[in-house]
Amino acid sequence: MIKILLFAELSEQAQSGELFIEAEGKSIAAFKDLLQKSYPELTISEATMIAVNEEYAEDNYLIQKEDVIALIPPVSGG
Amino acid sequence: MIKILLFAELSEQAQSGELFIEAEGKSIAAFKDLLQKSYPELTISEATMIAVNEEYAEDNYLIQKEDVIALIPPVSGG
Amino acid sequence: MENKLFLITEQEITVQEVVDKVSDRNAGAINCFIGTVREMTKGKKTLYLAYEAYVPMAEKKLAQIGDEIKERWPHTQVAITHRIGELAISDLAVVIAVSTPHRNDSYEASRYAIERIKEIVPIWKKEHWEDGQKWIGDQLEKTAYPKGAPKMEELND
Amino acid sequence: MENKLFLITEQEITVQEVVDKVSDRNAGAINCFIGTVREMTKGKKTLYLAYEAYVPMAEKKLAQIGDEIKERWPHTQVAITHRIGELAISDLAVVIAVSTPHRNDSYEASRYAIERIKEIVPIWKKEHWEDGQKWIGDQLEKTAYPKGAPKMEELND
Repeated sequence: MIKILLFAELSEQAQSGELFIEAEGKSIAAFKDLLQKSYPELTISEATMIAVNEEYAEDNYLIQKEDVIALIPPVSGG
Repeated sequence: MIKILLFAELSEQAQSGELFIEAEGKSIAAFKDLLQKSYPELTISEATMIAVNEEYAEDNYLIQKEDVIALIPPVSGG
Repeated sequence: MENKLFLITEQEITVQEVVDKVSDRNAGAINCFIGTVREMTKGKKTLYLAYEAYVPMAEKKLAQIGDEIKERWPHTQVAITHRIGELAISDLAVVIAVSTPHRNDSYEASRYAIERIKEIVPIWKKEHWEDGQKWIGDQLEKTAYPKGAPKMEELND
Repeated sequence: MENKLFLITEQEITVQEVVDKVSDRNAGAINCFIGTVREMTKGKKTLYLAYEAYVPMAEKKLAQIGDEIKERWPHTQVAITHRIGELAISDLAVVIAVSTPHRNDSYEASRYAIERIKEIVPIWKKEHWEDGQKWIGDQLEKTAYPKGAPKMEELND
């Protein structure tokens, strides 16, 4: 199981700051699809970036066993 | 006699922060000429601005009895 | 660890503390940008804000912005502190300090920093108004540059 | 009178003090520009600086710059403190704080202020190097605008 960190709107929608999902070996793109199907209450879009181990990941990155994934909705700091 | 305030390089050249000169009724342009002739040690140029009563004056302004004149060499604050 | 150059904190930010981090004998200019909580936005009254961050990643991304700045404007020092948690009107949300030998660079580098923060740093703002609340997203409404960096002309709109 | 918005002082400048003067519930941004004493300029080592001012006129001219800014950028607050006397390396010579509703204006108004200071405010700097000293003049080497005000494009060189 891969650990998924949620923030802002997404953590409110999931009523939790983290989720666990079976996603090892999946590409980021496939992972986003799977997550959206498993949790339809989450607002996941083109604009939702994925971070792997605190760094933005490309769509074709393949998720590894120990990765920590974070969903990054459009940011609004500053 | 009109009171003339000097700053920076000019006050060092005059060895004083002020001078008095007979200049009532003169234009600023005529006053600059007169001052330069009376005090050849002063560096007075096109770039030397004249302030009357703490405001920059035009060349054709006529100096009044109670005016306080200041020579403003090119500024370098900031 | 409050003397980190790139810091996410729940504490009030002191401007002088951030400025002191970029003090440099060969700096002639320090630009300090402070983002504060504004009460009225387009006629709507904000009561308070809440900021949330993915803290370790946010500090890394702030440091990345510092690296990008040093590459574009050599001999520059950068420090950025962003506050999270609940903020009241007029509270300081972010303080960016940039020291450079010459003043123009300090303005340009500082402006670059705030634009990049709004693009790549995982921090989110929730507005609380009298009649509701909302997580704010995508204020820039433009392309994100998660890995690379935009050109200056892209920042000037 | 240390809470004057436009101040010439012989005391050390505290950044926070100047910033606090422009705090405003409807400001979303404060830009604070700090001019500091740089040690090396074109390979020449400065030991210290001395600033002299025609104090009452200098404060009036700083206030005029504030008025010009408010006319160009509405809903802006401005405070400027300039130090005079002997300053050591890294000392703060000038602090300009500008608060505006939106951030871009804070950068532009601040940059306008520092350029105008170098044009119209009667303050003079004397550099003291290892091998001599000199009153610095006409750093901008361009037209003075004693009464009117330059256009922004004239500031951008």
